[in-house]
Amino acid sequence: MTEQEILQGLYDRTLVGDAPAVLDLTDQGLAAGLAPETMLFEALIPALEEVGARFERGDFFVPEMLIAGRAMAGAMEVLRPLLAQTGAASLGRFLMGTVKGDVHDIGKNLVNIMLEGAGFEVIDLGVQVAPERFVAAIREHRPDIVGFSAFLTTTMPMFKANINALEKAGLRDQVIVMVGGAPVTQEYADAVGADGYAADASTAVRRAKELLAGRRAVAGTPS
Amino acid sequence: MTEQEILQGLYDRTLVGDAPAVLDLTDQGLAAGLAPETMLFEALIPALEEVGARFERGDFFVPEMLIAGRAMAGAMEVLRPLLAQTGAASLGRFLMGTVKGDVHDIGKNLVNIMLEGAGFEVIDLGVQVAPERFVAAIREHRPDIVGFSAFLTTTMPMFKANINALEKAGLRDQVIVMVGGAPVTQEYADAVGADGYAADASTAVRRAKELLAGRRAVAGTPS
Amino acid sequence: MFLNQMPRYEILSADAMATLDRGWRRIVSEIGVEFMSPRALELFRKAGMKVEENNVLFDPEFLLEQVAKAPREFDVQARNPANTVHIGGDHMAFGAVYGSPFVREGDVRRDATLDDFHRFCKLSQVFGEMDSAGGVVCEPGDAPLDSRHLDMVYALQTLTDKIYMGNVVSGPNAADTIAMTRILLGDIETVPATISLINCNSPLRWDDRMLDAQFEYSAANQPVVLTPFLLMGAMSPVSVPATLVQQIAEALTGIALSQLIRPGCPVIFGSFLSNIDMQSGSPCFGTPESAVGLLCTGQIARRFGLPWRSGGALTSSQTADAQAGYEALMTMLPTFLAGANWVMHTAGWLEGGLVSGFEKFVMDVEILRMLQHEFTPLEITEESLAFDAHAEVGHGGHFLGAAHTMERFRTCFYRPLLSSSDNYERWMRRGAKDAAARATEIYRAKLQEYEPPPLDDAIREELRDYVTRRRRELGD
Amino acid sequence: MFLNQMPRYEILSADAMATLDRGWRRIVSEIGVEFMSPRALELFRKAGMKVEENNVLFDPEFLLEQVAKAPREFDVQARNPANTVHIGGDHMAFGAVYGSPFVREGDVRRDATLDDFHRFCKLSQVFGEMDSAGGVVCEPGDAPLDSRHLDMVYALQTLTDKIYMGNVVSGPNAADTIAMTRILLGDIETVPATISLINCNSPLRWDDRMLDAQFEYSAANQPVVLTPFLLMGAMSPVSVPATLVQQIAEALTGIALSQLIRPGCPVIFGSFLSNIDMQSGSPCFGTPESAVGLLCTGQIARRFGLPWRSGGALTSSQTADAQAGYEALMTMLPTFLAGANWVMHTAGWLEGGLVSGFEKFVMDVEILRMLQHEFTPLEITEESLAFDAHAEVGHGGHFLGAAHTMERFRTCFYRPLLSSSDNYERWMRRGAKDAAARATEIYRAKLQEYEPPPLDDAIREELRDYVTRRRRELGD
Repeated sequence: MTEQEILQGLYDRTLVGDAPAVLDLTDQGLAAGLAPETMLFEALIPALEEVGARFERGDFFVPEMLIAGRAMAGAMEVLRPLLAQTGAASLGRFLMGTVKGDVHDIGKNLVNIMLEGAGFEVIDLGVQVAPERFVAAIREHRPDIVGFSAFLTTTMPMFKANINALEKAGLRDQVIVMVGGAPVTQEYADAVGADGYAADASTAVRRAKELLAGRRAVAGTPS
Repeated sequence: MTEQEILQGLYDRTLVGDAPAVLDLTDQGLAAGLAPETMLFEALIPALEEVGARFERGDFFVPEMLIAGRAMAGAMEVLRPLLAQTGAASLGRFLMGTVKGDVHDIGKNLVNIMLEGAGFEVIDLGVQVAPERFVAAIREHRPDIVGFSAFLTTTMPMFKANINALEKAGLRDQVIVMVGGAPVTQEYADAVGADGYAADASTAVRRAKELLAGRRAVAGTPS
Repeated sequence: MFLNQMPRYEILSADAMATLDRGWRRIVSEIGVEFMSPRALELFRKAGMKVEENNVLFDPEFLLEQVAKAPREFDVQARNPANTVHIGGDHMAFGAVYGSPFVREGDVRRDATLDDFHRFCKLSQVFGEMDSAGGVVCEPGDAPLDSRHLDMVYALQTLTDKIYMGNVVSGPNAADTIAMTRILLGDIETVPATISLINCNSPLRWDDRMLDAQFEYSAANQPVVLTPFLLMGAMSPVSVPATLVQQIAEALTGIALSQLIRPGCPVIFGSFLSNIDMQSGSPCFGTPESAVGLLCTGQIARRFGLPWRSGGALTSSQTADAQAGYEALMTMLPTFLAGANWVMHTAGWLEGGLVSGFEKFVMDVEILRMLQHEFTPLEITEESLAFDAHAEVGHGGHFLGAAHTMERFRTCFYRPLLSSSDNYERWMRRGAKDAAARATEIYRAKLQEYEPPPLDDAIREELRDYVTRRRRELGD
Repeated sequence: MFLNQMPRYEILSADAMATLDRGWRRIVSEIGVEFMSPRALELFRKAGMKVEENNVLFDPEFLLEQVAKAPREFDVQARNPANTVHIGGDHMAFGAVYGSPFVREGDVRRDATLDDFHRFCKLSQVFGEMDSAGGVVCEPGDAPLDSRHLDMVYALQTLTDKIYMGNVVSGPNAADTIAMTRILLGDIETVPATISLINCNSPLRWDDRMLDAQFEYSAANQPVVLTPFLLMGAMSPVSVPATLVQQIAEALTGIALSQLIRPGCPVIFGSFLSNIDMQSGSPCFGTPESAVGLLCTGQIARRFGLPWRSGGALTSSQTADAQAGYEALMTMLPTFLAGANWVMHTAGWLEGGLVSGFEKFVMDVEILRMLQHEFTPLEITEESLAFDAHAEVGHGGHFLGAAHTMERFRTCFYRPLLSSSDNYERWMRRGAKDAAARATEIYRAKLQEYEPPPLDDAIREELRDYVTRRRRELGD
């Protein structure tokens, strides 16, 4: 296969979520001397952008996003160590959790699926995540963004509690904070001092990318 | 009983449609020397106007209008010959029928009930009434108003056919023509040259009174 | 064609059935039913019934004998064989609204035109759930009066390839419908091809025009729906049981006439039962009384072994609003519970049948699709229990990515045509359109999608010639 | 209180029931159910179940024995004895929408406030068809967070004299509800007085906060509704049968816990079964799947001899439009067909439960009234056949003035609250208001009509003291 064929194959197989084929093509690509960055930025991420677009249009269903995301994640297992060597990272690292006192996770899971689909590395802390656990996980994983999900008006105040905990731990400036969940509104997000809010998974991805680009522009890092 | 009591009784009993009591009070009134006009214009017609108002407001139901009308009609049986002597007429005489080819009569029956309730004398020719029968009945009964009811767009053209027949018979100027029925509109009524249209029974009564007043004003008869 | 394999919901006890049975027998034998047609009276007199002027006093057993001659089930052929319909048994067939003089598009209510008629035909063709555009989908007020039935039949025949209903305004109109159907299909006696609606002029009277049409259709072996149209309070007593016995009396006597005209000809036990508002006198539709009447009627028709008609997306509402939504379903859901075989007014009915609504049409198709989905029996097998999915996901997980889900996610649930489950922000972003506004977009898009079903040029030519010739003869 | 004496519509065959029976037995015994509560695990361990970490593997027969301890039927007392409710058997009781963070009035959607909460309580009090305002009729966002449950219970107790639901956010909140109920009613153990909703964190996991509340309520003999809230595709497999067996497994294990806490304490088999849109992931309500699940659940709950909860006027729609109308009825009609004993979300539910709508509340009360009318069995007697009316009116006449009509015209038919059957001209004259616009007028008028039910001053004082004291303790 030519390099072009491998990239085309990676794009096509990722789009339909054929994980074994994607893994196989990734190996072939490396064997053929393709740069990990090339495979990531010219095949995998474009494939997932297309998946996102199709989902938005109503062509793709949630499970299709999920398997496309899984196929990409499989390839990333192989590529991430190599990318780390060359200094190119994933799109970004996203730490996600449903706040303490809340067990709603369907919405959060959807956001995770879409984020992974878009090329983010997602670390999911699950539900009922207390402020201390967020703090510890941020220390351990050094995410670019941390996301809080809440579905009860009675647990939305945990956004503020989490942000206070980050401030006390001196971590608030090191991460972008995003919040979401059915009862959450933009006004509420602003009121608690979050950096971003999104009403659904595809908007969440768009906002995450924007916020990251903004942050990196300020920090002077290449986007 | 005083005269006042008799008139009050007539009003009250007509309102609730108590036909035997109304007949009885009518006889008592005549025995006590009350003028038929007084009973008609100060008790019976006001009672039926109140019935109409209550129906409009949604307090009275159709059957209540019907029995009030019947109670009044009972009194009129006794009073009409006397009124004819003194020259005072009923409110007016209304000849009604559903046009040829059409058997819908619920709407027409409701209009009849309300007209009688308002003090009109109603002659109902039933359904499927051909133009010739309308002409013959107008010759016989000399009504002030003739009403055509149609519920099918396919029988609405009979309005025009009936009016043509009246013109041919030289009767068109002697009667007011009103039309109605669910598919009929004001525009259609105008187009066929009817004098009046109404979308429901209470409007029909109001229009009938207006048209009659207009006609009498023109003719110089006292209203 | 929908096959309703769910159980029927029956609410009449054996005692109640026996009481109703005594009731209709008394009516037909002691009060009788009027037939405003010398031909009909002659047939009944010959059959030994007691005829007094226009009134016929019946022997109930005679009626049952006649009813027994009618077929339990029959086919009605469409020019596209895939759209041929089976009437009876567990089958349900659906036709659009019938007879409205007005149409409503969005906020505009106006006189119906032939163009509206054509557009409703196209919608009925495009939506696969509809088995027929019905007959008079709306009354085309701009077409010449005496010959407009020709325009309607021609439109139904050419714009759709589904079955259609015949014209019943007069005997000659019925004959035209039959003649045009013969041109389209050739032999229409072996398998009939057009259903017609004969309404009783209740209480207890069959009208001359309707009977003339019935004579034509039954003689030609075309099915007629004999429908007592009963608005309680006006055409029948203010009691559901009393109305049910009147309905049986009227329907069975009409059916008996068809069987005297041509023994064994197909008939449908019709029912259209609602009430007037006793306060204002207006007819009401989608009422609880009407739903109860419908459930009872199904049970009664099955008792007589006859296919039956009832139901529809009925409403008194003036627009495609919430009332239109719940009233339509208030009649349609019982229609499925009771398993009506031929359902008129399935889509588009507004304002008590005075208006055919374009938005309402879409809404009703959505309701129809939901119910067809709902009344498809569950497969309950070991496999359907998806034990492996439970084992795979375990506790507190989600099934979005389970293998079981992956195999089925596209088709596992009903997918709406009109209903929206968008979250609020997305809904706002898309213009905050309510169901009526979305329905406007849908029917316009569907009209774009429409493709005329192919038709042999020679047949089209012959139909057109027939219409031209008859229009000339009728002087329009 | 409504007594549903119509037949139940049952769609599961004996075979299907047997298959489902095998299904839940496998789940509880081979996969097990997690309980995130050491107290609960201890009780199960003592009862001889196999406990592995948080997971309990059950002997199905053990579950059936526990279920057999629960009462089949019980009363829930209201402070106005006329509003005491009976749960179980053929009885159906109705409570308003529960839990929405937002409200909608006309075109405005906004955060819910305590004032909204009060107004919904008043509407629930005014409409006689409603048996309860429910619990969290909307979430009063402007009340202090940690003590707002006190405001809600106080409002339910003082603004209505009907039964109400308890707070389940935590064990202490549950204890507050119980304490305030004791102040209001004294002895609440003999006849319980407040129903609480315990949702399962499906699949197959019961959450600690919910369990804490359950411990409080069951120990105090207050009924709990153990509800597996299953959105197929997310919390359960994309198959109705698979979801039904999961529902049984979750509900029975929750019920068993209550019976271990206090044998014989009242419980309600809860069901809330719908699906997500597999395309977007949004929850859908008023779906055909949900209707089918509801019918099956009724049959299953009766099989276990338990009172059950399901139904409601559910919809995904964002406004009180046509979709809201047909979806609400698409769940409510099956609720009556299946005879649910306790019905939450009867009035006001919009947008998948995120919004409590004032117009929607009125619409739903209309639907509820229609169904209560529809599900009142017909009296079919000789007299009901009104033979004399037929004889009086004869052929082709009308029944508007028949003696039979005269005796009955005021009450013979259902009289709508919201639906309009005005003819077009009259409707235009009255401002061409659609159902939503008329609903606005109705709920405003009803709020004017509201009168607070009398309450003993001493009790009111004591309740107020309790609220003040606890609020201070909670630091709000």
